[in-house]
Amino acid sequence: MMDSGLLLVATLAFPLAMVVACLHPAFYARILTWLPLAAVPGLLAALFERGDSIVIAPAPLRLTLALDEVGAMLLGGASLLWGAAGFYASISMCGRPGAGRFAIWWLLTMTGSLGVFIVADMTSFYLVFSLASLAAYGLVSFEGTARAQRAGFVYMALALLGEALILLGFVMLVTAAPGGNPLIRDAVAMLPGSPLESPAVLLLIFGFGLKMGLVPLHVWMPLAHPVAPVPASAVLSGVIVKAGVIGLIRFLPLEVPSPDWGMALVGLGLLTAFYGVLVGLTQPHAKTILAYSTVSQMGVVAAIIGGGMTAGAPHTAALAAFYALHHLLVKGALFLGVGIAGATGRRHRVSFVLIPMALLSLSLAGLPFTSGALAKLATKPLFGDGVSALLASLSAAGSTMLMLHFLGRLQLLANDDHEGIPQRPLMLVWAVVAGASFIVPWALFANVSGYALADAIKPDALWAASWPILLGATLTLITTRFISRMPTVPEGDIIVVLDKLAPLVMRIGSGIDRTDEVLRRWPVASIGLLSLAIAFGAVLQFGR
Amino acid sequence: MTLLPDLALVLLILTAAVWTVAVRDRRDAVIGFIVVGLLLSLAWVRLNAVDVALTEAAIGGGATGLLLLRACARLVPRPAESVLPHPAMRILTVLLCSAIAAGLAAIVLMPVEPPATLAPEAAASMGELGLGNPITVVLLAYRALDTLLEKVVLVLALIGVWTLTPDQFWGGAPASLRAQQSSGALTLLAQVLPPVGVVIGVYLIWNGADHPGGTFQGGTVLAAMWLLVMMADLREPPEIRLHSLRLLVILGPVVFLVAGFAGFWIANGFLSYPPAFAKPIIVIVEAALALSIAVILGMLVAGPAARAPR
Amino acid sequence: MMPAGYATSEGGALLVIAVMLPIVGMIAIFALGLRRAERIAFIILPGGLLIALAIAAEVARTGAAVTYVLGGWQPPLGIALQADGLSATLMVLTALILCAVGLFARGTFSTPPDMSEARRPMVFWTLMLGLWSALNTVFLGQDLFNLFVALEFLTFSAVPLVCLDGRRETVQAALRYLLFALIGSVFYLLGAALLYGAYGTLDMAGLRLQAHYNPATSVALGLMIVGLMAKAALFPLHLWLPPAHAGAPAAASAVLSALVVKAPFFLILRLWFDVAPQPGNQLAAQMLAWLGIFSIVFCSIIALRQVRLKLMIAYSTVAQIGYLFLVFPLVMASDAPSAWQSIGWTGGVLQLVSHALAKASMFLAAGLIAEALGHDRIDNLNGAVTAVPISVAAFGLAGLSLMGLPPSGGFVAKLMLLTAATETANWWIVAAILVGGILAASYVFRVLGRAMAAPKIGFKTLAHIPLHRELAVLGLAISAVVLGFVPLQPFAFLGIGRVGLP
Amino acid sequence: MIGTATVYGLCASGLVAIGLYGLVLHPTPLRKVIAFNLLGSGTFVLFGVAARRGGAAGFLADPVPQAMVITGIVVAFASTALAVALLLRLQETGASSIETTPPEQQDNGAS
Repeated sequence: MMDSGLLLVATLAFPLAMVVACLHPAFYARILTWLPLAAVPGLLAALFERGDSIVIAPAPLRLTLALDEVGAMLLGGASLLWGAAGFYASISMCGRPGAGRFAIWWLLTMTGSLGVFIVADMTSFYLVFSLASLAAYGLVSFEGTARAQRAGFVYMALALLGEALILLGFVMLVTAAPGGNPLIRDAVAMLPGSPLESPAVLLLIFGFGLKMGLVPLHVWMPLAHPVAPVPASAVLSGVIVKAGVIGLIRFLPLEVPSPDWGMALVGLGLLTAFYGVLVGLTQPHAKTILAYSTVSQMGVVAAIIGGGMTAGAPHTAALAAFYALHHLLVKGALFLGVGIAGATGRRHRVSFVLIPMALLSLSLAGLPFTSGALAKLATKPLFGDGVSALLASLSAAGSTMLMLHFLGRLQLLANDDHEGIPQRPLMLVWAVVAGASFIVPWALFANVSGYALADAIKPDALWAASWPILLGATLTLITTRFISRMPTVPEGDIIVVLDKLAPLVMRIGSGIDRTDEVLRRWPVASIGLLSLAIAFGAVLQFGR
Repeated sequence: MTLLPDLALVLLILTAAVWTVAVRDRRDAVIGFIVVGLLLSLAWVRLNAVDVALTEAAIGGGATGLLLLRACARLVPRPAESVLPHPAMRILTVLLCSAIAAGLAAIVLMPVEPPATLAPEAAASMGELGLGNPITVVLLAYRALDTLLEKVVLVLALIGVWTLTPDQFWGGAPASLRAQQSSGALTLLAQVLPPVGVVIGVYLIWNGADHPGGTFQGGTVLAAMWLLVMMADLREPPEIRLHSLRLLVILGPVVFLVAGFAGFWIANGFLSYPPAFAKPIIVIVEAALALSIAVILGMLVAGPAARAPR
Repeated sequence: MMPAGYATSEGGALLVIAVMLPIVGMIAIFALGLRRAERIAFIILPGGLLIALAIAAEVARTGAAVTYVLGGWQPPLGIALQADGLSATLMVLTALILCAVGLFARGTFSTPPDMSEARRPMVFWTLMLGLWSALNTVFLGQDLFNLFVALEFLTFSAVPLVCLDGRRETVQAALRYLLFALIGSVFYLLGAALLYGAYGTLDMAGLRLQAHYNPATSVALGLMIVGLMAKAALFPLHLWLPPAHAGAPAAASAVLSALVVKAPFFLILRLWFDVAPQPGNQLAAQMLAWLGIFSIVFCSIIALRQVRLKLMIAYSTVAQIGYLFLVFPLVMASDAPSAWQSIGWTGGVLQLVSHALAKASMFLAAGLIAEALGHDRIDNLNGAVTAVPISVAAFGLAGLSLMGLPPSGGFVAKLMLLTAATETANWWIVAAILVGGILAASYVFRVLGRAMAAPKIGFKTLAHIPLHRELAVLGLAISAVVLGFVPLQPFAFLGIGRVGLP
Repeated sequence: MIGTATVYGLCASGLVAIGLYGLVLHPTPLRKVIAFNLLGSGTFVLFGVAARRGGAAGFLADPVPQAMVITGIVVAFASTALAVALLLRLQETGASSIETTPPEQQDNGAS
């Protein structure tokens, strides 16, 4: 069984089977209980099926699943978080109206989001990517409030735009590699030098960048991530955004040096990294700050990929995935932690919330001995020694500021009951994710980065990790008063500009309605018919 | 041979057509249309198409005219026929219609040489069937499928008309066809004419195998007689649920279908006739079709049921 | 000079039966009708499906078109019926959809026990069968006049279905539909008259050999193709479709939207590739595609703005018809050895088929939702998922295909069209396909979002829907999804019996 | 040289134009139906012209298009009957034209 790839199939089939089983009312009523189990095959696959592949349908369909090192890392982390968050949801969502609906969206989203790490052919990738994107709508808009509906709408609009961009990018890729449904790597291998290379790469960067929240396509993220229930926020911000990361990793020709595209991506990534910090600093809500932090961190990942692409570095994919894995676990733990913080009274504040959350937060900034430090150390060579390396370090300082701001706002969330403590299972599952976020990267570090573990605790490495944090902390001290007086930027920042366009869109819409009404009048339509007949006849006769 | 009479006829037709479209009162328009229909029959004679002329007179002018007149009578009279469209729109429409007409005219004025025709092929195969009227041969042999489908279309049209029956009247009889001012003349006519008409109709059908005339013309004459009787109030239209009525409606298509399928066994396949029996089969089919056509035409003019079944 | 191209092939009689069987059923219902309408229909439905499958199998087995020469009279004097790969595909599609719709309608149009005969069942089942025969004739006909009769046959079956319930809007819609379709028919017939005057034949194969560019051909094709466009409701000639398709009973809407509007498109396809002089006219093909583009974008936006579910689906039909018209320039510009081996051709046919399945399912689902909730206002669909879960699921699955999301036939079709458009650098078509997909997703999700929302207080289900009806709907939706697992390559079957292009 | 057939061909073109005009612009359904019949007649005459020109092999005219016209006339009659039934029914339901104004849009006015 270990070699056959059956676990890979089960990764996708098991949650789908659960969805189908929901047609049975008895199972549907108890679906929440089973939610954590859904991710188990994925986790097992990540542990035991590395390097396996299985062809579900032979050529010309070529539906293929395969698990490489990169996929295994992300699949493992993602399954862990999905499972943990599922467990969290099975408790926190229990008894809420619509819980069954929530579970179905959850399972569908999960299938897609795990799928992107293990599919090897183009069509399947598009399939699971779309599934993850579109089913997540159900999680985003679940609460049904006006805020959730707006977030759902914006999310959907941009997700569909992303789908369209990616589809066209794929088509351009495939025209270079003839023959139905090629494997991703075959198609990508054909790309360099094909006439459609530039538009294809551009479309893919935009399409996947949108999913990662690269500026200016990030607007949906600060709306969508915070509005969902806590466990859903955790997976949205932790896992779903990684679909964009894996997309860039899989579809960009990373091993062929392409300085132009690489530098462009570095630029875009760093811009996003700082932009996310700056806007995030003005946000009052803890979950929104976390969402902006995700924007910022995904910028860093994009910059990492861009840096690797510039030089055609061989391990770019694995390093980017390593960084993504670190962010996945940490961000998942942070979002779950927000839920814990909300349930904890003043009395247990420090021990239950503040200390672990501070560690997790600063891990994002690269605090020594945390996974963040490892991730930053491992990816450092990709930035070279120039300006981009400096900027990358400075972005860590930015992250420090943002996360300190987050910790400050987190203080405002508390259970009214002074003695209140969260339910024990919730604490447990949170601890598991938080613990994993520390331990797993340590376990993988040496393999992925080529460094020895000892390298991570050498003084110069420690210093390199520490100074941005010290800088960030200092800056925070200096600017606190200033920041607190800054006006709050609305969630989704530049989406506000688009909001201004809404009346215009409505006007265009009703204009189209009126046009249609006129066109559907009998004389107008029949005059149209006569004109078309004349025009068409004339074109046939004279238009050769 | 001079073109003068043709030109005059065409001029008359076009004038009547323009009047039909332009006149304000809809009853006048219907009259205009009937006139066009009659003039067109003449035109068909001039085009060497006596069969078509008969059909046009019987159905194009006659039955359609009757149908439209009846519609006129049943429509609520309204003072003005409604607003005229914007002048710009009218000019545009005139231009577009003229352009289409010009296109057609241009093609008419550029005939191909030698003329495209299937007449030789039609003539070559006629001998096999022993019928004298090429139109009948085309309709019931060469292109029998078209004719069969067109009969089915008639049945469908009847179903379509019946669909418009309000549910409570389903199965009942259509509204009476009684003329508004029932006159003694009409009654007299309705008593005298039908026997003659029926004879003419039967003659047309029988004759159609070899000479101009045929199913439609005959069927239409029969229908006309029936309608006359109904209009003179000597008979009410039958209830649409009547079994006999239904059977008469489908008689033609069924006989045609049976003849068609019989071809699989007695000849070379669907809708083919064994040469020895071609003529009798075709005549039987025609007779059945004519009967059905008469009933369908009559019921189409009578319209959907308007009374609850008794 | 005339081609002696037609010879009755072995399974040829099947074609006759395919056309005549529904007519026999129709006549039987009309004559014996009374209480037996549904029972007779349920004898004919599986029979017709078997015939269609047999024809497809015969085409696949012989690798050539199946032909029947009626009465042994050679065209152009006589009439021939012919099934190639494409027609066989469409016949099977028609049979499948009609069977599903029949299952859906089962019980809803049956005669009440206290009546010997009721209007609705009698009319519904006879017209359904008439429609079937007409569609088969359209798919099989080789003679332009025979096809005219078939088109009229189709119109006469379709129009009364629209006003089956006799409400004012539906009668109005039916009359509009009839009158506009009649202009289309007359245009078609005018074109046929011109072609006959020019070539002395209306047989497609004969015309194909003779046709060349001259005024008669151009005017004739212009009139015919535009007349058919009116019947296919391509923008801006769609005035009749939304009220007609939205007003008909769900079972009828499904057939009208899924199949009836495809018949004129099929004839345009045949006129363009089988009759028009070759090589085709690029500019005219572009013109067709542009109308398609307008259809897609314009009508998708209007669909998005509809208040009523059925009207939304009807506008979506107009938009989806637009995709079909993208085929012309894509196929012509393809560098495949023949048109039938191009990805654009396969994509176009697949779009036709998957839209038919998806749209039928969607209309039926909408019908059940309306029955259960008592209305079809989109903003008020809350709770539909609790009332008719299977229907909402079917709507969602069918929606996948309309949106062009995987896995679905619509996705594969759009992917193929997109690939063809990219390969031939038709960037406007690329843009239209993508924008159309986004808009379709928006209107489908708008409905799904509502239907899956929690029911409002005081919500109650008006009618209990029998399971077989919901399953018929789901079956259609699943077929549309399953089509998404076909390979992304041109299918050889769709090229069987087609004449190769130079 | 203009022959008889050509004269009637021009007549057919004229009938088509007149019929189309009425069909496009007449607001009431009955007048549209009448116009449709004129249009149809024009089309049939066009077939008649082809038939007359194609007279050969002992026939004064080609019988095939003539037979088509006969079929066409019957179909046109069936259309007329259906249309008339529809428009009468439409009147019974209280409407008189086929221009629809959807209820929800009535207030923004059909000009």
